[in-house]
Amino acid sequence: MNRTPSLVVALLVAPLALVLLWAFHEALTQPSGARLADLAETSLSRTGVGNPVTAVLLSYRGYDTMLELGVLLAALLGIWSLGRVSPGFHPPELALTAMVAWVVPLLILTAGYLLWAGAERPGGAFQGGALLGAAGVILRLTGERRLGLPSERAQRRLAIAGIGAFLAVGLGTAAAGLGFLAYPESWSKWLILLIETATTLAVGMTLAAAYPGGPPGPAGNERDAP
Amino acid sequence: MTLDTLLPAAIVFSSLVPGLLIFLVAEESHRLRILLNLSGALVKLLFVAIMIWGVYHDHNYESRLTLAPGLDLVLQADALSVLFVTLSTLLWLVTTVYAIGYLEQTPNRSRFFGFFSLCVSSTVGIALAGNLFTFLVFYEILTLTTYPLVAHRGTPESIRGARIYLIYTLSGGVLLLTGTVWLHALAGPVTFTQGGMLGAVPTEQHGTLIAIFVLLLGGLGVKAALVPLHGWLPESMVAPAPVSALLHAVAVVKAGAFGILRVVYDVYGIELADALGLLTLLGALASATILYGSLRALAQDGLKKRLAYSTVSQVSYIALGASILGPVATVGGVVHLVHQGIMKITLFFCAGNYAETLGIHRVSQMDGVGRRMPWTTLAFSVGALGMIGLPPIAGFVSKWYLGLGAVTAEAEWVLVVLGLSTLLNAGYFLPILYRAWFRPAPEAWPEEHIPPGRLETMGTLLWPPVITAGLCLIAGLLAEAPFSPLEWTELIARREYGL
Amino acid sequence: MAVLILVFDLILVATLLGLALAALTSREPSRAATLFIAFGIWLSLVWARLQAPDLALAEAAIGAGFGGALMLAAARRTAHRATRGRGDEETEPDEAHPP
Amino acid sequence: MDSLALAVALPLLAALLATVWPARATLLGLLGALATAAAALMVITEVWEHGQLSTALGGWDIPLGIALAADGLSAALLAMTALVGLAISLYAAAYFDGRQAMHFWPLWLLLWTALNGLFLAGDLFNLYVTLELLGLSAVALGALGGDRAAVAASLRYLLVSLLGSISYLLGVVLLYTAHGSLDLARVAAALQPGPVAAAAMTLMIGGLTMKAALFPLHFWLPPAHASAPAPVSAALSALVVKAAVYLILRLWLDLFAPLVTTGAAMLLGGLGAAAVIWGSWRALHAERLKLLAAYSTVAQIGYLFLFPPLFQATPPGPGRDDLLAALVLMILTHGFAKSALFLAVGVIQKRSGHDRIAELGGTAQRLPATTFTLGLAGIALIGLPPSGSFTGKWLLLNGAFASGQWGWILVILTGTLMTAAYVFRVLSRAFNLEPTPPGFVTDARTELPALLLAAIAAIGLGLAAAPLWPLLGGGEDGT
Amino acid sequence: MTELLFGGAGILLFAMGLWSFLVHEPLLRKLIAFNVMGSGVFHILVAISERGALRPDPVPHALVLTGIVVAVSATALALALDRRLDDEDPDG
Repeated sequence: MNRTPSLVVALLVAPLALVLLWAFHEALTQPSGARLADLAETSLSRTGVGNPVTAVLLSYRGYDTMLELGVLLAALLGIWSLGRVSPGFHPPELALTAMVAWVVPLLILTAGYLLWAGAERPGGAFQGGALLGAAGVILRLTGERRLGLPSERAQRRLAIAGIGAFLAVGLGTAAAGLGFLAYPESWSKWLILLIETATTLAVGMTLAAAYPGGPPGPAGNERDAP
Repeated sequence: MTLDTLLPAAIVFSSLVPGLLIFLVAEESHRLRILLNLSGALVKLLFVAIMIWGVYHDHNYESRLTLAPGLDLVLQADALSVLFVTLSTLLWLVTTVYAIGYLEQTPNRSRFFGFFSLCVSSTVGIALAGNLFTFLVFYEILTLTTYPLVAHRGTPESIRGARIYLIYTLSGGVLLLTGTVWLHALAGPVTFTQGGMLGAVPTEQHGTLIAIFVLLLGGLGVKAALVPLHGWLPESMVAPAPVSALLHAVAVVKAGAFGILRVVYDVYGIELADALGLLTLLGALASATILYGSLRALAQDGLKKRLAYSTVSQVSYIALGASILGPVATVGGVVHLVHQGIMKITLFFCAGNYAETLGIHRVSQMDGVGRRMPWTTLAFSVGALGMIGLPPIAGFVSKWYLGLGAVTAEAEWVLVVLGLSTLLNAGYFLPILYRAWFRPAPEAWPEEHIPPGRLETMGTLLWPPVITAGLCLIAGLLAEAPFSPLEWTELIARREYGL
Repeated sequence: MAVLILVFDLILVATLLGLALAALTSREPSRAATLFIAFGIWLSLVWARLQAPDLALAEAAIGAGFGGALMLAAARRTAHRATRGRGDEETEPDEAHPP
Repeated sequence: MDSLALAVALPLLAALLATVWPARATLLGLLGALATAAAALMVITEVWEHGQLSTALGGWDIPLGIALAADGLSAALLAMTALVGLAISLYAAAYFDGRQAMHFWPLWLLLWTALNGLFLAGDLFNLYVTLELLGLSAVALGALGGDRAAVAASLRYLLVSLLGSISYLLGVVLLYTAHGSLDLARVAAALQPGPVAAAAMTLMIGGLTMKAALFPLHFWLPPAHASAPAPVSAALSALVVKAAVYLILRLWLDLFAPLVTTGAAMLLGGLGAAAVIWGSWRALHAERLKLLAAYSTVAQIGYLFLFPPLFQATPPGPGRDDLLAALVLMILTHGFAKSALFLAVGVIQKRSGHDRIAELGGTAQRLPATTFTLGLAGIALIGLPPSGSFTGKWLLLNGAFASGQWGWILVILTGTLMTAAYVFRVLSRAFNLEPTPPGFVTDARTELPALLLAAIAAIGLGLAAAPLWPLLGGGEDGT
Repeated sequence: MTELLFGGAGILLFAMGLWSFLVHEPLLRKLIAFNVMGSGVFHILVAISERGALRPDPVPHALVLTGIVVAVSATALALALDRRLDDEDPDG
């Protein structure tokens, strides 16, 4: 790695950074006021959830989140399509295997809490899903070949659970004449909770399955080093 | 959607539809293919007859399709277009019969006849084009549909010839495109109007008009085989005889010449063209081509190569006619469009017969062929003598009017060119006739495919040249009859000059 | 009081940029991955300071956590492959990936 | 007014079903393709009647919620995507065997969702998400080929795509910081010339030119498009690259119109011209058909970037409407022609095991329908009549003459001749001494979709392009 | 004032990431660079949403969350592709 290209690139990137800083400074001085903050706050009561971030994620910009789950699904399908993968070769440390016994249930419990809390206090589907995924990764590190993941059929159903729930609710409200993803005010809390639960499971399973890579099929029962 | 708006489009589709159907016809079902071919040709002939009758009575036909605001695909019938349409329809029928005989037991006939019909559709489209844009569209489609025919045989030479053909015609196409767009940007949609439509262009734009004319001439000159741009014609003689006959004697070459007539008469208008000095440029180029073509023809031993160079020189008569001011020269030039067509197609048919029946490809092998194939050689003689300009064959009529037109326009140098080229024509045609009739036949012909039976060769190969030779005689003898090519050309000249 | 917060913020930002620079410039893959995880966690700390608890959690769990785990696994695999494949090669396997 | 949401929801639904029931992926895929095409048709007819459409999703009006918007431009591209997508689906149903089909269909339908989502999006951040979904599913599909070259090329494509998206996102963030809204129309209203707008424009259009493979940033396209399976390359070249070009056009017309300096337009034009020459030159020397087609894409994208300088120079009015319609016409024609070309090359590759141009003779002779498709697609790529790109090139030349910018004329002409050179280099292989094939069509299920697409490009778009002008709202607002 | 400080840090992160992305060859370093750039942009979003005493603007927060998930899935796919390349010929 000779020095010259990195210097040249640095000389190019530095002025770009300065320009961006200047533009950012200008942007801050523009009279955009509190941007969308006040608007989001005032209509929070009509979304049926207390946590504004969850309201934006699930209600105001639900379509964005649906497509984002699509991105996650595309990544997972891409990883699955790449075919069989040679397993990693590093023996699990003793402390890790001992720790698994209580860390995994704790992770699952916290994930459940985050999911439930997401409506009113900081938390939410993605954070919960991440913890579930983390539980899977830890299992994988301690040699559990199939990361505690269910059969292929179940994995495929779980993978599309989140986006499926979104789509079902969306098409349902559209069919009911309200407009795509326009939750009726009285139901919106439960609809959001339904979607969030499905999303948590989907994100958890997707992240766990994406970690080792390889197709969703049963990875045989040989119990080798992770 | 009355007959008036449907007829021009119907003429184009009457060969387009059978063409596309023929592509789908399986290789071995000959009867269906022949049926499609001939039915298409006859239907087109019928439509053309109706149109001739209509145009004669000042009835105007127009099919219009708007591609974009200000860009219309227009097919309309005026006297000049009807002349070219009749010529190509008639000769397409004759050539189809000839091609069916010529291509017996050869591969890829569905592909051949499919593209053959598409070719004629584009030629007819060129003839009926109502504005320069439509002319350009069909002009380019003609290039596309002729390429597979030139490369039909698949031998390395034919692919090479086709490639050279493509390089010339596509480059020409690009020049024509640029000129047309420039003119369109300058003077709006360029519709063909009798007497020219560029009168209104302000004088300071005249420099651009000259530049545009050079571009247009470059594009059209490729297909009209004007001197520097004629290289592709001798090279594409590798194509099968029907292709050389119809395309390189009638369709493609005439498309270029027809384009020059349209541009000079119906875009620039003869007075503006003369004022800008374009006619002298065109005249010089035409004369150079006439002499150069004839000179090169002298030295060619290959029969088809010699005919090719003769075509190069003969087509420029039309350009020469257009470059001389005055209705008489116009009549000479335009009528030569028809006469040269029927004469040259006869010569190519006969060349094809010699090659197909006796395996003769070179002039030196032509000794005593008159006795072995009397009818074909007779037709060949009619065509050759017509080319030289001997009365009563059609060629004489057009040279006569050209000369007369030159005299009335005080362009005596044209007489010199005509005289010289007549001598040169004699120079390269008479030796062939002398060999064919007066030299003793060799013991064995190079490759006698078809033994002498009741007819000297297959019926489908023999009758077409005889028919077209007959046409040359009739066009010459009955020049003054109504609906003859000469009469019709005088009608064109009268309308063009507004007499 | 405000000055104290400013100093605190400056420390936060300085450490953040330092960690990022370290992660980007370290040549050895495992070291880079670990530093990247540290950077992720520090970033979630900064976001907690900026009153964005949801994001702090998400960045810690997904960005630093899961992304870091992937990076670590990949780093260990490249390191493993480097030692098994070409002993003499410099620490970084030069994959042919022009930018 | 729900047809907009349906156009995105239906392919997504089909993708999910295909993921859950892999055994019946092909059937679900075809049904999904039909449903999506129908939804797209509904949108187009509505746009044809009412001009512009927009629905606020989730029941929240902008600026809080996200709006889907459809005008003439997005309707035209939606129509192209529907038709090309339908043909690719029919072709893929016959092209892929069981195992590969299982992986192909969900990803292909996700790609289609992203395309429809992108053409209908009216929100800047939503565009970022659709761009990412498009990028990821395109990369995953590209790697479906399985061999080393395909995976390496897809990885490089992913990296470039990510760099482009993150640069786009930073531009969006700057705009949000300054103007407090993510909706395209609102930001456009609030935008004034200044450092913020200039920086945002450079970042966003710069990122998108990376994804649209404009000349210096095109290196990732040829290997990625050449190594992917045929239907995937068709989708990549005809649709995915076009989405980036569409987005640049959308941002250019709706957001940054007042800001664009002639300098920036000239730069894009210059890069486009370089792309035309460079792409055609490399296509001329490619040994493999798919590489030739990929380089041809680079060249044809170059043509599209010749329009900005002419746009700048022509005042709003009929002249500019013609230019916009010509640009859309060339985008559509290239979409149809290139997808037909790749599908035809797929048939040749499947039947003869290779796509090396030198040894093409035998197969080209034995597959008349495919060779005919190559011919028609070639005509549309060169821009010979009666193809749509001929009318497009005519109007482009007309614009160049009218605005007196002579340089582009030379580029267009050389480009046309070079394109003709590499197209006929392939077509001349079809004439050799092989035995004549029994019939015109050998395998209907793969050859007919390709032939149909090529016919639309070479004849349909040429003759039936007139409705494009009213669709694009020529005259009143000139968007 | 804090918006400019933290926002500026975000832009610096973006610039550093861009530099590393363009300069370094190995995929892992490119991915780290990409993630740092992403984090930089998200950091700007978080910085501008902070409103002192009032509750911060939730919309950028949602954008950041979506962004993080998208960045992770892209990284996962990139690493899976790279792993497939390694398995193709183990000695690299």
